[in-house]
Amino acid sequence: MVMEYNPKIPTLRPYIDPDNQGFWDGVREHRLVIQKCKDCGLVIHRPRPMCPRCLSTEREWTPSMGKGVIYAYVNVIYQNAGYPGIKAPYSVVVVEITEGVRILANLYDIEPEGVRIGTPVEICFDDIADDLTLPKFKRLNS
Amino acid sequence: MFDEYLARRYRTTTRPKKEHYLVKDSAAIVGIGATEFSKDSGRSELQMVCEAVKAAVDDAGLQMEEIDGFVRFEMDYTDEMHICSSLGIPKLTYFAECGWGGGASCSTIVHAAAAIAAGVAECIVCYRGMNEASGRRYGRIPGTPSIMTAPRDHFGSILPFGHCTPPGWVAMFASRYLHEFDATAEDLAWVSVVCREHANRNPNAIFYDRPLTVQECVEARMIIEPLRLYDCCVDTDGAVAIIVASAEKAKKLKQKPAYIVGATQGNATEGELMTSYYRPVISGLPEAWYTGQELWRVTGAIPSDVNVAQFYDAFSPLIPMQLEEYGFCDRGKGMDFCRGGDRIRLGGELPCNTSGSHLSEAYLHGMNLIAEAVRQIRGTSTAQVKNAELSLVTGGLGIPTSAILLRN
Amino acid sequence: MAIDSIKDKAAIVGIGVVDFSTDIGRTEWYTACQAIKLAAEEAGVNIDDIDGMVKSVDDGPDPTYTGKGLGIDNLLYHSENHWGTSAMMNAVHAVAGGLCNYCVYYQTAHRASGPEKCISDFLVAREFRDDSLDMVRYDYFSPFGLIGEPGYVAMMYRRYMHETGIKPEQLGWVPIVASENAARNTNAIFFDKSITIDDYMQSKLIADPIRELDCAPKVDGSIAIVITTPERAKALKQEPVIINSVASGYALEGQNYTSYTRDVITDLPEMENMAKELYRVGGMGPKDIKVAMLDDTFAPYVPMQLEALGFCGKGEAPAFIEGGDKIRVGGQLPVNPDGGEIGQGRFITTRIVEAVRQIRGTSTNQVANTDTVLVASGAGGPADGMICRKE
Amino acid sequence: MSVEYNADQKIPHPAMWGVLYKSSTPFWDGVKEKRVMLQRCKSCGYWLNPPRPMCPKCRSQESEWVAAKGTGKIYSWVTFNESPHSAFKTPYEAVLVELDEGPRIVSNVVGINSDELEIGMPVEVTFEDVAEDLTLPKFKKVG
Repeated sequence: MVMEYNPKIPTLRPYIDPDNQGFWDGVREHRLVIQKCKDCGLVIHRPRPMCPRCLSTEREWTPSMGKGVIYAYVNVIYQNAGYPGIKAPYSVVVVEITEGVRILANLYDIEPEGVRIGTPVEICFDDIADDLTLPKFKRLNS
Repeated sequence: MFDEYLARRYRTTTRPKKEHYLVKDSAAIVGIGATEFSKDSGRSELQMVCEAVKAAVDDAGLQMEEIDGFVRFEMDYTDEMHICSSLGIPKLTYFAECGWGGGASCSTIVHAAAAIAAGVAECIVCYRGMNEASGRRYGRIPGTPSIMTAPRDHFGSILPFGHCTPPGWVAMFASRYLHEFDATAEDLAWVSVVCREHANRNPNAIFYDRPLTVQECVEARMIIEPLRLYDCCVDTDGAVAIIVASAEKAKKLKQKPAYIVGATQGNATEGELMTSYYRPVISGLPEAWYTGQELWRVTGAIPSDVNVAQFYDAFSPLIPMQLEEYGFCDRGKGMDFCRGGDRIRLGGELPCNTSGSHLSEAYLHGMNLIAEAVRQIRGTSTAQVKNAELSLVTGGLGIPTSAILLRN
Repeated sequence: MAIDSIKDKAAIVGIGVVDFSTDIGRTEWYTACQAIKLAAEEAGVNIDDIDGMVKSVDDGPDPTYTGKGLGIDNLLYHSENHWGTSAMMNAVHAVAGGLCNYCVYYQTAHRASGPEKCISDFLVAREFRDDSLDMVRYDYFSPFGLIGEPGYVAMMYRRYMHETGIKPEQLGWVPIVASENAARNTNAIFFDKSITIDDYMQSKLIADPIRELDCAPKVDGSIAIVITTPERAKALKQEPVIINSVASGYALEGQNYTSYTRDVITDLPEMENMAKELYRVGGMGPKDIKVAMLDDTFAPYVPMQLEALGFCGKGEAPAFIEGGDKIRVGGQLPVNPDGGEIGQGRFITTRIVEAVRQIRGTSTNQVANTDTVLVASGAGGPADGMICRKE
Repeated sequence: MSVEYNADQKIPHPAMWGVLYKSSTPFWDGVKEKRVMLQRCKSCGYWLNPPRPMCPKCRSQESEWVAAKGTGKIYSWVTFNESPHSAFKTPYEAVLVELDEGPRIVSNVVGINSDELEIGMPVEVTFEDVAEDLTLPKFKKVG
């Protein structure tokens, strides 16, 4: 089941600023990159300006395989509780990847009924529009 | 795989000394006022707030000129200047705001009590007015993201995935909570059923005349899995105003004062606006845990002393989660505490949400819970707990939160 | 066990200033964390000991995001205030009331390079606001083109010129003295030498009678201030600056910059109410103040504040500021020795930083033996103020 | 001189926002019928300007909307040489008119150029259709 986007109601774009620029550039090139602190090596997601452990502002983007398991999920069934531009039902998942960080995204090829916590998944990238590419997760080695 | 610094650690070393906590017993809630709760108020939020403040001032037996402070929700669309121009309040020496939506409910009382303890003001109004049902519904689509950059970056990370409404945000925590403690939808149903029982005794509640059974809950329409229709709060038009005054002044006023024993706030790192999925454990609410630890520390009370509690229940899973975080039962035992409803019903071990609260009375960001807690202390509640000495109220979840403890 | 007043119950122990520029090239989250790190280092406070955060609503990321950026867990107190630096009051209550040990007040505003910031400016779409103050502006002022704060202030200032007879040549001395002071202040980037009265007269009348030089330019910057109790301040690195008193002021029929429906629209009743409370709590009077840090987001408010705060009689302000001698460093009452907002850009917390530096004696434009400084903010709307003094 | 508008731009107007229960709706309905409506408290006659739900003097909630005569004096004005909104061509004036009944409203002038403007100058209201769905109350010289 591939998610259907209603072109008349355009999907809202991510807000790109100097802190999360690296992540979304990677997504546009179909690469998953995670923020890593150059001084203490802490790998952390939702990019931020400073490493919360050693407060250094030197950071780099390490590529990630994007393999992991579904840690938590929601299935939007009632259309008014979701985004009108995306046809319900669709699911939103938080996946814990092997690097030890979690990523929020949609599912690519798993039906909402078939979503279970613990299902192994891997990253894939969906070009929805020419200026919008979103990370998604599909079943591992499918 | 998660770094130890992220593990939940409770700061024991540099807490302020207990005897320095001036807020204890230095202020009291002396007035509560509310409009009717409806699905279409037919008037502006400003008008409802003015009516609620006027009702609260009459309830407390005060004069409008005696009000010298205002605390509002940052999300509220009415400014205190506009309200004072409508109510003719000549002088304010204190006005503050609290952020974080529902989490601000009890922190308005924290600000008011701190200002009164510091001798800056005598009578402070805390209010919330919402046209959620007829006007703009928060979270339908957040529309233009707010202009501060950090939340923009936050909205930008969830909206493209269609994850854009509070039921979805809380359902993610609930999906993990139900999974880890293998609870079922039927367990959740007991929470909504008990709240509805209490609402059926409260004529102001929206669902006053509509009973609810566990069967109806389990078969209700699915909103966002795992939350069904009756697991979500009832959107409401209405306004509530609470007046906090100094303890000496409270003694001289019309109503029996509800003294503020403690009022605390809690905030945990790695947090976001209701989407803090990046912590080691997301089946718990660290903000609520910190708030509770600080509340018991500064008040000297322990959870078993509490006679009645109003937990913030925008969605039903939040009540069992808070029972664990505030120390009423062990981790993971929240569902068992609620199963069957006997322990949280009127007459049970800890009567909860005795006015029907958000699930059945009205959703006014926690202010109607504070009003109910005050009624319990005064003895005028429609679901009155016998000799209620200590009444607890908690603030919104998934965000920095707050809690207050009232006594008679 | 309430206390009767917050006199001398809090102290400023650390300030952190991130370089001011017009294109800072970093996010507000970045500079907020940076400023707090600098302030904590200067105060000698461990970042983990910070357990309170307050800020102005418009400026900067929420305490949760700043706490997340700095890895601060379990903030005991957080608050935001809409108007000016009134969040300082919350910080003083929190510290004096024992709600937290070290409270940080931070402001981060990238108005020059960042997205349109001002909430009440019409340019930001406001379709979800119900019947609030800002809706009054859009319902009644915007169809007629009265939009933007310079326009709001100009409407009032026209009436002020009519009633007090102030001349542009007299008001010009406020930006002139500001440029003199800013030239000596390394953090002020808008003036490297003083302007003359002719430069001021040729400045563009963007909203007649308000000139471009009357308005504080947009700037990017970030400032953090660490506040704690005087007892705890003794053990820290810097000489503590005691907060003698803090107050807020409000008056009927008030709006932010647009209180046109009052009988007299050319005075600042909010500032007068705040000043009464400030002097009462602190036990001080206008005579005891050595340096005044006034709100000069718009120049006409400086003479109005001199009258409202009691530094000169009603109607004497135009003469007081003429020639600039009384408000210069070394004059009767030095005003904004750091160049104020006209010199450094629109950033209200620069006043508190300069007050701390004046009392510590480390200012670039030091006034001799300063022991008390008054800081006032929120001219034209709800006012707030603070008096700090040497220990 | 009177205000000129850029044709392609939309003049900001409260009806642009679908906000319910606005307190300014009676004012703009009155403008459609070529009258300046003002809100007044029923019990004590205090002018509620800007409109609000309650009277600050006697705190009654009953208010009434009264048509003003439309004559008044210029209380203050601003000449915009830099336009804050793309719909307005510079330079233009926004004036604050004190109506004879007492309350003051913001408006524009018609047929009065900026050097003629002075404080206290008597003016009277005229209605100008600035767009197909928008008429605005403006003020011109008396007589």
